[in-house]
Amino acid sequence: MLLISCPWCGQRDESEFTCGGEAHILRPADPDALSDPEWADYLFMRTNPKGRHRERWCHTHGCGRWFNMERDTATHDIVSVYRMGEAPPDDRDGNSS
Amino acid sequence: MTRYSIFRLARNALAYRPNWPRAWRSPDPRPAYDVVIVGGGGHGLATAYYLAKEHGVSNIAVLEKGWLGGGNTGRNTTIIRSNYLWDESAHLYEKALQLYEGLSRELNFNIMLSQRGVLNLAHNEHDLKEMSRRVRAIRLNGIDSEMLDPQGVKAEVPVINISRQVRYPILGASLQRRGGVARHDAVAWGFARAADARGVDIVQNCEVTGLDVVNSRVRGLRTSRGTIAARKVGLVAAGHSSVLAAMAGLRLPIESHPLQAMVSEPIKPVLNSVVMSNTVHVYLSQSDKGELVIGAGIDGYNSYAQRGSFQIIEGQMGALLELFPSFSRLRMLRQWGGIVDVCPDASPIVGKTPVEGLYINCGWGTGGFKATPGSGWAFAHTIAQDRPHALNAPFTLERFSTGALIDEHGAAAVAH
Amino acid sequence: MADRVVRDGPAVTVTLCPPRGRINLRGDAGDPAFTAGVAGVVGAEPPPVANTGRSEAEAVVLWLGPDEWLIEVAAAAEAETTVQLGNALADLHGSVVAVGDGHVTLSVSGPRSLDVLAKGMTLDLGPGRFPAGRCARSLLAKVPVLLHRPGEQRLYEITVARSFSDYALHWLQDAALEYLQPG
Amino acid sequence: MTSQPYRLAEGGVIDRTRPLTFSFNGRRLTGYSGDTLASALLANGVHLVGRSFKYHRPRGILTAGTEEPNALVQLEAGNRSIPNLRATRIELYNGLSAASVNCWPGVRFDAGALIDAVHRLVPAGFYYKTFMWPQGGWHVYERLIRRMAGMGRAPEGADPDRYERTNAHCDVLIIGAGPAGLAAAVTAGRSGASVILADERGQPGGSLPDVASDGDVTGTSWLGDTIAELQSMTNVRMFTRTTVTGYFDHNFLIAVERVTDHLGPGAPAHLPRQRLWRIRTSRVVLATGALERPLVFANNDRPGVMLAGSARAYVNRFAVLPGRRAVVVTNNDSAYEAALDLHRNGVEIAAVADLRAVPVGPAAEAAAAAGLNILRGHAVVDTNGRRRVQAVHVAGIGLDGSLTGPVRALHCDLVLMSGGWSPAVHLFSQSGGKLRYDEMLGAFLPDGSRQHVLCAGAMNGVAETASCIVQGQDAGKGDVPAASEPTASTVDAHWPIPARNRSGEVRQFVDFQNDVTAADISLAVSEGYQSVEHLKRYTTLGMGTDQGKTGNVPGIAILAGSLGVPLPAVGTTTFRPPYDPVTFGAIAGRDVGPLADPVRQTPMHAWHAETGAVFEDVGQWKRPFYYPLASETKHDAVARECMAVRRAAGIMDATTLGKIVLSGPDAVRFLNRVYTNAWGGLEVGRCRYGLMLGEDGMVLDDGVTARLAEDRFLMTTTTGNASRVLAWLEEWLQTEWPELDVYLTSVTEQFATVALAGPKARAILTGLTSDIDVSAEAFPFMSWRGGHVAGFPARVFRISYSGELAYEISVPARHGLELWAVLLRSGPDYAVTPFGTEAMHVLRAEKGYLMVGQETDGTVTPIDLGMQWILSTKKDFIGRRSLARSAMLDPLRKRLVGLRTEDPELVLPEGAQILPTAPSGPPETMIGHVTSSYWSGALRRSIALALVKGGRDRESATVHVPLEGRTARAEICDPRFYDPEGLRLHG
Repeated sequence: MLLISCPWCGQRDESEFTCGGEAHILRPADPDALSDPEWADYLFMRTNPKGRHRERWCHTHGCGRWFNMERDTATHDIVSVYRMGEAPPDDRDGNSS
Repeated sequence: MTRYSIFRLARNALAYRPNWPRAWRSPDPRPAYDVVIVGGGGHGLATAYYLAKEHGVSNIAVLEKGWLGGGNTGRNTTIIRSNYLWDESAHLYEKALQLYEGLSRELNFNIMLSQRGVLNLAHNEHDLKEMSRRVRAIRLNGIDSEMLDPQGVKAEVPVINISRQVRYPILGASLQRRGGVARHDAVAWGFARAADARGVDIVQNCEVTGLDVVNSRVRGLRTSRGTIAARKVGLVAAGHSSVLAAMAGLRLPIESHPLQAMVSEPIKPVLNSVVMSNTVHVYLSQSDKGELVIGAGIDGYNSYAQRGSFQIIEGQMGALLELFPSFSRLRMLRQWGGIVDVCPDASPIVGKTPVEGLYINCGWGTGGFKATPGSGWAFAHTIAQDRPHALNAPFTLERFSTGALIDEHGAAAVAH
Repeated sequence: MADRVVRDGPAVTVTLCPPRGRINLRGDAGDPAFTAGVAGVVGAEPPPVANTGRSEAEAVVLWLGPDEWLIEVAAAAEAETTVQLGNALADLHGSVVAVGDGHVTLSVSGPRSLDVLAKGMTLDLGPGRFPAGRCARSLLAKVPVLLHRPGEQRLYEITVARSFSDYALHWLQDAALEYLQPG
Repeated sequence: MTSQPYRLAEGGVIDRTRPLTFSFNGRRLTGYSGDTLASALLANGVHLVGRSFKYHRPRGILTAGTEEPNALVQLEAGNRSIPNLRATRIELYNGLSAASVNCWPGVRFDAGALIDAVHRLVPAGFYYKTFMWPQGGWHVYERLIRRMAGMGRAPEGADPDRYERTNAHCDVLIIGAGPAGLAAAVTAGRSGASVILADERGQPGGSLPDVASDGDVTGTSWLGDTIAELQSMTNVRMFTRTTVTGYFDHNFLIAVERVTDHLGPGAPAHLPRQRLWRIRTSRVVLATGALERPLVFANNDRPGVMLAGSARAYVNRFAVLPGRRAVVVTNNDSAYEAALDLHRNGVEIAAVADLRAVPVGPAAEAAAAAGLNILRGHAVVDTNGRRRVQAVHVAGIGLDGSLTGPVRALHCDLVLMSGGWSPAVHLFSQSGGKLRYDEMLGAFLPDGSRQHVLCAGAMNGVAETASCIVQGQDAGKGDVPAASEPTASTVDAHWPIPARNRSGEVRQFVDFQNDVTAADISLAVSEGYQSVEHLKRYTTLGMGTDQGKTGNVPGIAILAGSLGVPLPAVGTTTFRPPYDPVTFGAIAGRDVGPLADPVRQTPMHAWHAETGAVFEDVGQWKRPFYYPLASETKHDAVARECMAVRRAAGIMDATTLGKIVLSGPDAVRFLNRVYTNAWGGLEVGRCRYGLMLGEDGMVLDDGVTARLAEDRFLMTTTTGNASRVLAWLEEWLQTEWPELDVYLTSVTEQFATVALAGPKARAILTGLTSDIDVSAEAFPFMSWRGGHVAGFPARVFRISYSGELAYEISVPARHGLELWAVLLRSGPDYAVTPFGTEAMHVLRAEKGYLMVGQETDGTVTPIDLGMQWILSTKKDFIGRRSLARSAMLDPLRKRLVGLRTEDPELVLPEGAQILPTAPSGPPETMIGHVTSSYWSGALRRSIALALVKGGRDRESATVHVPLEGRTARAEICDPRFYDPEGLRLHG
């Protein structure tokens, strides 16, 4: 049972949240320019790493805000949470991973 | 392979020190194989077995990073059925069920297939319509399926509550009588023993750490027990498929999620059939040992931890007690999680990859156990012939580009 | 150790509050024109601090999200206040929607009120964790709720969507049962 | 009957002033308040309590606690019955009734024990090798096997008790109220932290009352003082009878409080039987103690063979003598303490067989000083006795583990054994903690966890009370307890102890409940089941209701021995939750019965219910399905409701449709992206139908959106998708298009909505409003007007899902019921008929209108539905690119068509499959299925919609629809059956 720090509301129980899957997948600006496999990569292909994973969560039953989280999928440890539009903390420090 | 027979059982019973041979060897990996299967679960072992038996491939290794059968094969709720909506799925799962029906004798290992019937419950008008559609399609595919009214459900499952005065009353059910359960460990062990007897090297505690791909062609593998050359490599690693595929530079439409299950303390027989409800979200059966084996849906987040959140267990328990109020005083004995590899269309990927000589079998999500022999049979064909069998031809990786998905989610949300 | 209940009244009371006016407000809390515009109509600025409320004579303004608030006014004042807010914020990017009919407020009070709420809520409501004036959206059992503690006393208001109010009421009454028997 | 012949005259923590009567296997017995069922049975000299799982061997009471594998009983009968409870954990109450499980006709004479006679036929793994003949035969054998298995019985009938589930938060959760836990609690409490101290027993103190009759071994009043201080702290909560049983991620733990179990069926009805605590804590202190292990010798399972520490607990805590003449067998010092306590209380200690060549330790010295007969380097190698141990055989044992010297028999009625102690690391392991094997203790100890958890006391291998207290104090402060050397007595492990007759059959039990012997383990290893997990699964070692709490380490040791590797190389299995079984009812809590799931009702629900509407569950909503009059069937009622709408007017409760206000200057841009059609040209006062796709191009939802003002829209969604669509829109706004200035607000519940449909609708509405001009010219189709209806502020939308002239009237929800009533009696001239969702389905199907969730199932595109007209080619929208994928262009995709049955009376079943030719035997070629099918009163024939490969390209073709026992023929046609020109709705 995860304990998640909403960037707005602070620590709340997992039951208030919805996981939206992998973060930082941008919708292609011009879908028509993509081949079918390229479009499929956007639509379906996922990194699904074992270890650190950047993903989107929504505080559905709280403030209703979407935010990003970096979480270890092997341990469930939450490394960081950051608001939509913010760079991941590692990237801000210049240690992109 | 020393066959298990009545005669041999009797002889061993009379000896004070039973002398059964080893079920399988523990070989060290050789430097090179014709085919290496990565993943020593039921699907991987079945693949190796059918490669050896049906296609005459003799130089095969199965690499397992832990102990064989230790992944989802040993963690599922053992349900077997072939009552799928789409033709493609129905044919594949029915092949598996037919293989299951002869598997104990084929493998000379009792996998304890118990065809006690699988009921899928309907709780609202929408469910009833979906059930009608499924049952009719399944029957026209030549697979047994029938519809039950609430009294029919009660006749099959006397302990179930069919009162209308509950939140989501049972309005009917579909029943596949040939469905049932099998002993999950025995499926892995039986395939392992039979594959070993045909010369397959099953190498446990051997983790694959890299795939050698040169010019889009697989050359071999790096493992915790050394480098192994291989002409062909089949990845059958369920929840870890994405990790392995990434070693070959491939991306998959797979997300790994926890799927939890639990058993009650053992009790005398109280439930014969397998009962499933997608609407209230629970499924259960009673094991031969007497434990109620209970499962529900996946946790919502990606995970490789083999553990989930307790709220899932709470939710399935509420659902269970709606169906079976008299189970309220029973007790949960053990609870665990597996890592399921979920595809966007809830159908598997069984086929070739863009890397020559590299094949993949994954995406079975929550439903892999029931497909084990069929999956192995079709995948063996694919690897041996370098082209899919008609059974798994629709289940390609390319379908995610073309859009020819086989969506078994079972319809969109209810809407009016 | 057991919390001995001083019996000035029932250990816990669950009641349905009379209808009240409610307005869902969206806008930019960082824009002084927005906050001033709201204050000009309801007498209180929308609180910028998460999960807090402001109470004034005519209105209570509760934080729902970083750009969302619920304004509670008298039922009879809802329509008028909605129009006034709409006018006050006409030139700003914001949203003012009357939602009073869509919601019902229940109250839980008494010495055991927190024990009842804890059965359905994962929020930490312990000493010092949920002081007077605090509010939070969360879940009560299977229902999305807005919890608000208007004052120092052990009285908590739970606002739910109208169609969930029967369930929420019955749920709370049932949860309170173990504290309500003579003993 | 002599009452409690084995009860001591004084001592213990039982209350002799409160005698209790109870029955066991139909026999009436007495005990005292403070007893467990096990202690009361022993007080009455009852040792034979149960039968084992596989061989139905007679079994007694092995332990005094949660770890008990043998003494399982069925408590009470009927709907209050509970199977498989441990007698060692049941607190005695007056009138308690219990019976042995897994035996027939009774525990003394059990027919199942025949299996024991032929046990050699059924060693571990036996089932995998047989019952394969003939094919399918397993199902027959299985029935017999299932009946033999299974221990107790499920209760009959619904549970009469209540259960609670509740959340708690704290800074420190301390598990175990023994010396270490109490010390941790008082230390943490003094720091001001919020503390929960939970213990499974009825009183704090842990094992202190087990080891000293005054319950205090500190020689001071430490225990009493500590408890008093904790009780005075408002920041400390002490939970008794509360077993912390699951340790999940992020320091979330679950505990079960047995609120009234100790009161029995007479407990006050308003109290829950049990309460499941869901505890979130900043840190955890585990002070869960240690569990004693049995020794593995031949026939070590007879009633009367007991763990030494447990026998000691019976004497000290319960003032019960578990026997009169005991033989002690041990591999460590702790059993001497038990021997001394029993000796002091009058039990004759026939001998202490110590496997160690040189018994060391203070207790061994004290025993020697007390004159006990100590046999150094000796072991018990066999036992006799059918339903109770009568004698043991002892022999010398050499350093290499082989037997030396002669075998001697010693008569006794009690055997105390101690194989050392295993720290109770179960919760620690669940937390993600790693374990290390300690050679000296022969046990696994905690060795670092991912979570914020500290261990203190006996679970670190510390034995002395004073050291436990010091460790508790450290942990209470938040410090890792000082790394003191484990002080528990070192063990000389002999797993298993050899039998006296090596050539004969030997059964040395490792798992008592599942009858797993040392030989079973060796057999499994020789067959290749060498991983500890394979061993467990193949032999069922540790899979019983006790989850192998006592036999875990001996089993792993024998595995290691069989493999010839050191024990740590084998490792241990993962401990899975729960530590102690959890009642289903407690897990479900209040989520059962009427509160299982919310029932959502509209403001008009009371009227529907009073009128006798049949309801349909749509998500959590209750919607009127149809309104039968008197003896009407569903078919009749729906037909009548449909005809009323076609001929006059009907009203339907449409409140449940989702409603979302979109406001902001970018609302049009946003709508253009989420809907397939274009929204720029929509004027204020007008409405438009929209179709929403997933990014995969499949239909997600549909509905009508109205432009309320220049920058304000009101969107409607289907009932079932209301919250999903709102969440979908929010997700796109927040995560992908934060630059769009649009706010969304749900107003689904703000309004009650009534659909008024039928040729008389305008006339009716005219009579109810004075400020809305409802003339066809002033209020055209697909527009909306604001004003008053029946005196209520209202928005009226002229939209139609029935194909008739129709209006949807929305008023503030509190007026919904009144509006409904007003419409019903809106004039004697016009009979207004309420209609339900089924009539609506028929009416829209007659028009060929799509119903999301019926014509669509997540695999259907707008092109499949023949709705290319709604796909804008001038803009991008969600899902558009997916429609251009190669498989989407396949002309053989299933497309929406109408179906006209050859027999106009025949209403096809929905879900029926469609074949291109007459069926010839499975597998058939299926080209589609019936999505909607009804009797159309207006057309006086059946109609159906279907998704068929090739779609309208097959128009006029005859298809075949297999039904039960026959095949129907139907013609593919235009799905617009009724008023295809739309004259009526534009009227």
